[in-house]
Amino acid sequence: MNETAPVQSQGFYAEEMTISVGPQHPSTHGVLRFVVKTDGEVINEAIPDVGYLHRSIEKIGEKVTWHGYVPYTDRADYLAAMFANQVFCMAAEKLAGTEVTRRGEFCRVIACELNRIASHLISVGTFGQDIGAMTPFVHALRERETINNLMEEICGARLTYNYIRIGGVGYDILPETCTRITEFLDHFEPIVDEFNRLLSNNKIFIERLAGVAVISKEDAFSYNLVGPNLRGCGIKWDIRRDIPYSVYPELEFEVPVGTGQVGTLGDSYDRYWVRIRELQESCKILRQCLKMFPKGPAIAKVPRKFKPPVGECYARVEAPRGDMGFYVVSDGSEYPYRVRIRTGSFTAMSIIDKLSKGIMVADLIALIGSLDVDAPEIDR
Amino acid sequence: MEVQEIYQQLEKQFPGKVGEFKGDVPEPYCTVSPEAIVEISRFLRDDPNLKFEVLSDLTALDWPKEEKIQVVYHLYSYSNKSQIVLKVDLPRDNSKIPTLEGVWKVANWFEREVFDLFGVIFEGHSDLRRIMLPEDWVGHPLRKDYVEEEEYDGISTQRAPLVEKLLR
Amino acid sequence: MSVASYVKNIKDTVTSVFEGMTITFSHLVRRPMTIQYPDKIPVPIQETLPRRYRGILEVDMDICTGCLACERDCPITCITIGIEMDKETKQRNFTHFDIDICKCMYCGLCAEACPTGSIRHSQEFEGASYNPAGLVRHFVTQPAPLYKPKKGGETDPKLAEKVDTGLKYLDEFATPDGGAAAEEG
Amino acid sequence: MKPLLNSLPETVFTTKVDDLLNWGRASSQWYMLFGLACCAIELMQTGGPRADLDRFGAVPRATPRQSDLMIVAGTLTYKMAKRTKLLYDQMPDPKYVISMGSCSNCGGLFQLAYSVCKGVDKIVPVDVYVPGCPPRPEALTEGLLRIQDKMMRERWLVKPSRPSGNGAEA
Amino acid sequence: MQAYIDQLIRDGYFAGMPKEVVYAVAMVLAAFIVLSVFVAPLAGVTSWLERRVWARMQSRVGPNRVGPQGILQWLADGIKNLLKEDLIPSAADAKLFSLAPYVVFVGFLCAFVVIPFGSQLIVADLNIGILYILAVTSLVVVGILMAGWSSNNKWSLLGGMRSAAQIVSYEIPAGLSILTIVFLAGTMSMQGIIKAQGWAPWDWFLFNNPFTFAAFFLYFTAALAEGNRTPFDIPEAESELVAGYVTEYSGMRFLFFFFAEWGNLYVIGAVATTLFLGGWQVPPVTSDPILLGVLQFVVFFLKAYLWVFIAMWVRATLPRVRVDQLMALCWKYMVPLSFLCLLGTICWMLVFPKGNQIFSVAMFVLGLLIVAYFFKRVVFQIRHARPELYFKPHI
Repeated sequence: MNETAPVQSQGFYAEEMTISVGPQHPSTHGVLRFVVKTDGEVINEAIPDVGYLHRSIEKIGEKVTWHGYVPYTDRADYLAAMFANQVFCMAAEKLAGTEVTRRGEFCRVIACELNRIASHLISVGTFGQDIGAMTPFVHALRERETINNLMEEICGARLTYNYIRIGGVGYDILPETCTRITEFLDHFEPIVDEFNRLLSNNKIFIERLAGVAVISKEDAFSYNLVGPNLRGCGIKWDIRRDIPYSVYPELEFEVPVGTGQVGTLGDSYDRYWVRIRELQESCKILRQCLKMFPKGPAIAKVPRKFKPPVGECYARVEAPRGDMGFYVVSDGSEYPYRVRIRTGSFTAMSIIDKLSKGIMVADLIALIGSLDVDAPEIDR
Repeated sequence: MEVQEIYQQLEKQFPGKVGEFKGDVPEPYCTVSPEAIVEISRFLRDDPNLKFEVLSDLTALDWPKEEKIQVVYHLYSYSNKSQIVLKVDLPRDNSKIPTLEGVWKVANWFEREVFDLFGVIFEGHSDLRRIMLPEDWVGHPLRKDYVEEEEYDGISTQRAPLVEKLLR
Repeated sequence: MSVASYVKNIKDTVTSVFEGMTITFSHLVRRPMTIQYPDKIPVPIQETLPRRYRGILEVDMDICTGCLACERDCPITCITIGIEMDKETKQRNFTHFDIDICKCMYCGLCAEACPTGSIRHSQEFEGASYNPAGLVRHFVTQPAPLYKPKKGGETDPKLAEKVDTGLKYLDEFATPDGGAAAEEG
Repeated sequence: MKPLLNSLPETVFTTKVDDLLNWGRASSQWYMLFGLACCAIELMQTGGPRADLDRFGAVPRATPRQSDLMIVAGTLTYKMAKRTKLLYDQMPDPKYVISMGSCSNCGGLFQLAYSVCKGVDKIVPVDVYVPGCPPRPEALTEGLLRIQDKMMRERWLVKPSRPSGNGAEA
Repeated sequence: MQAYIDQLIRDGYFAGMPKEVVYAVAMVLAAFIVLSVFVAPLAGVTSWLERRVWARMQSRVGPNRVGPQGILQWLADGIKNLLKEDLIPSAADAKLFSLAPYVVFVGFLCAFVVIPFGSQLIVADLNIGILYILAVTSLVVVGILMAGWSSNNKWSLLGGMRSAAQIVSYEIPAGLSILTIVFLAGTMSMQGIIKAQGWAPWDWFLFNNPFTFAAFFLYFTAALAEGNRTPFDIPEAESELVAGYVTEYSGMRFLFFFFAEWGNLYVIGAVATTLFLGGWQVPPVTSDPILLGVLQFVVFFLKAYLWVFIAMWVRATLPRVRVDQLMALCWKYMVPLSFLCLLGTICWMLVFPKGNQIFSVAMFVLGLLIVAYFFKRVVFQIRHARPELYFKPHI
């Protein structure tokens, strides 16, 4: 079916095989495609082919109102919808100079950190599944189900939240929900340990990941990796800490970085481990937020016909897949002039071509999983 | 370091290549000329004081009224925690600009995306193909004057809305 | 590879596999969390969902003022409302009020805009249909008059109950002046 | 098998056999892992511990050759449309399609998008439309039950009194 | 088998029937019973049980709608697959493609010939029984390779190649571990090996000496690899190779692979039971041949099924190894270790020609201690995860 080209390798006459991985493949995390050229099990080249989920969310931004665009940002990254909501609203507020109420900021942080846990759970769960462990994946889904329930109580939806609005949040977090979040945290923290005992400490799992697909610091900069992928290379950079937004400066949390504990610094295991540590850090942040939760209105007064002044701005937050930026341009009308979404997965995807040379087919799957690329974020 | 100072340094280094500076907006930016973009970005990356390690975003804006396409570069420095925005104005009908691939690898994909959606041609790019849309797609949809085709590949792009049909 | 690391590898493998197997076995004796929809559950799922849950849209036509706020606020125009004036009685009537739940994205923006809380997301989610036309909800079967909110509260007890339900639903949304929910907390 | 298809008169025996065959098919619907977008996460959750599609004998299969049911979960773009058709063609008959969520029902919220196919039924025949954006796991389960109902009504041996569903022409 | 029928005739169960007729009827009946009453439901029920066990380990319920607790799930799967369109991809080599499932099926079915379900319940007690099993189960690899090659699909091809490399390498540690027992028992006949052991656990070869104890786990690991089970399921690795060598198979043909996979699981358990766990040996409680036969069958079945369960359990727990790691594990760890076991057992036999009863009992106690520690950990896991805070739907 596909053309085969003869290649000379190590004195043997071998034929290069071209395999198309995806777009429908169990471990491409959505609809991604790789054109993989292999010599037996060893990959010579894996060329990513994206765009199968290009939903023109940026173009739609020019056709709907500022308020009406918030539900669309949900779909820009469905695993971390809350962050996309937040960063779009931050950009709009920056343009219009709207102040967010204090309770609104706390609601946002609580919802975002819950969402971060949910997103990382999918990430580490599917990663385990890619490596072949089915049970940890389902256990992660089980914990996520509880978060979905909490989200239902907070904002009424399980996945596409449309919770954060310009000026604050759409729904207030009720006291009984706060109690349930605390209950969830009490339950969840031991579960992370159990997850580690089941998967992270497993010798086979470690062997599969240690020293695989190592990313150097220079590459991380050049390819502009962000979020856990960047921190996995040992670079301590977290927007929550370094370019503080919302109420994060008041909260205490650590920024976990990769240490190369089982193999080389910057390998797949480091990136995985950073995510596991971030789960624990998010729990810490949530507990602090619930303790400091102030009273007051959850949303500021924003006109129904929202018309920010002419101008442009770039807002960024630390999403589960790293630096998520919205670049919005306003021409003073009811509709945005241009919305640009800059996501972590897009840049992470572009590095796969470079990293895939010389690894095995099974490692490619591990590499995709460890970078935690997410199709909607790439294609938008 | 303030953005103002960076701009002054740039102007000193590349006289005539750097245009006006807008400092009184939420996101200060300066315009640069297309032929100097590679040098300027390399300077910004390598200068030990500036150290803009990453290209965090590269996109474009279409201004049909002013007959121009703006390519926008967002540079970020982890060391100084500072951001600079560079803009390059290009004509709409024949927009060409040198590629930044040699400076930051990530520019490869960003530029492909801008090529795909805006039709800006990046000269010297190693692999300038469509990235988001199918190869046989017609037009560059993020341009303001883009009109959707009636059908693509035998699939109609329209759908009669259910609720309006029931009106009649 | 030294003998020590060789032995350590074997030891690590055996102990970590053993540990993993204790965990999976412990799950074998724990209770599964499955909710056995649709039959083996004590109460229907709809009743267990929170009031904020954004299910399929429903409209209480008795308290709809016909202000068209929801139609305007919907980003994808999945609501269409027709109102016409009855020439004889000077009464404005609904001719149709259709919601295309096939297209709806369940964002809640229409419910937020409603002044009386007549359009709201219900807890209903079952709506599978064999054809897309079956997914359109018609709320007006015959021309019905618009609701006019009375000053000083509703007098008709039947309608008052409905207005109350609608306002309670609206309370779920955050408002700039705080709202009842925030003051409790 | 072919000459027997839909040729026998309706007797107690043939209808019982038909019921048995339909029961077998309805109780074992292997669905293809075909997540396109947001709904794929809910599809995953449906297979997960809370809703657990495995209760109905529905398990995910990675390859279209072994699947009976295609759950189109998410937004279908034009770039993906051709491949969806290919995957559908690769499935052996009798096969069924559930359109999950607004996007695959009719394009949903992407009405204004230039790259989104307005409904998967423009590409492949759809048996059941499940509303929701995304539908919660129970809603998808309900869709599966509707497919089961449809299967149980189909006839294999008995000569249909009126034209029956697509499964019979298999 | 023949001896058993002879005894039945002597006891007067078939009075008045010619001997040959009894033999013929018994053989046909045995074959039919083995195939349709035992193997097919066994594989089916095993697949159902695996799904249930797996689901419970994942906090789910698993198939429970079809028949009582879903036990007829396999029947529904079977009916469904029979009704599916018979599909041969146009690019495939049609003859090999349609032949492959039968080769795999025959490969595992032949193993049932020498599996001793009871002291009399065996189709043929070959004097090279264990060697025969090794030989016929290797036929499976031919089938898999055929399936992988003829599908003309790159995933299938990769899966087939992986499987071939894997099965061929893992024959060696498996063979060496088996050889340990053959040395101890002094025979290759399955019945002979069982008769060399006793009903009491300390009379089993498992607890004979530390080397056989290790050899048992080596054998089980190697057998998992040969049966393409997790953590060695790389030929059909779902997340990498879509479905590996069965990618292009559908309907009836896929059903055969399906059968072979779960049937094979039982063969693994049965061989492990025969070699290490005393087979059908039961305490001398009765002398009625039929009652004894039933008792032996039950004991053998349970012992074998325990290992089927453990294989399921392992599958639910472990991630998958990579191809090169699989080979490294085989050649760097398992082959040397199984050699060590073989040599150790030989030395043990020289030191204790008659075996060492006290040591065996000590080994048995050690085994019990491991099991006790295991349950201690399980209790710890349950307490630590705080199940009282488990998910509950809304108030």
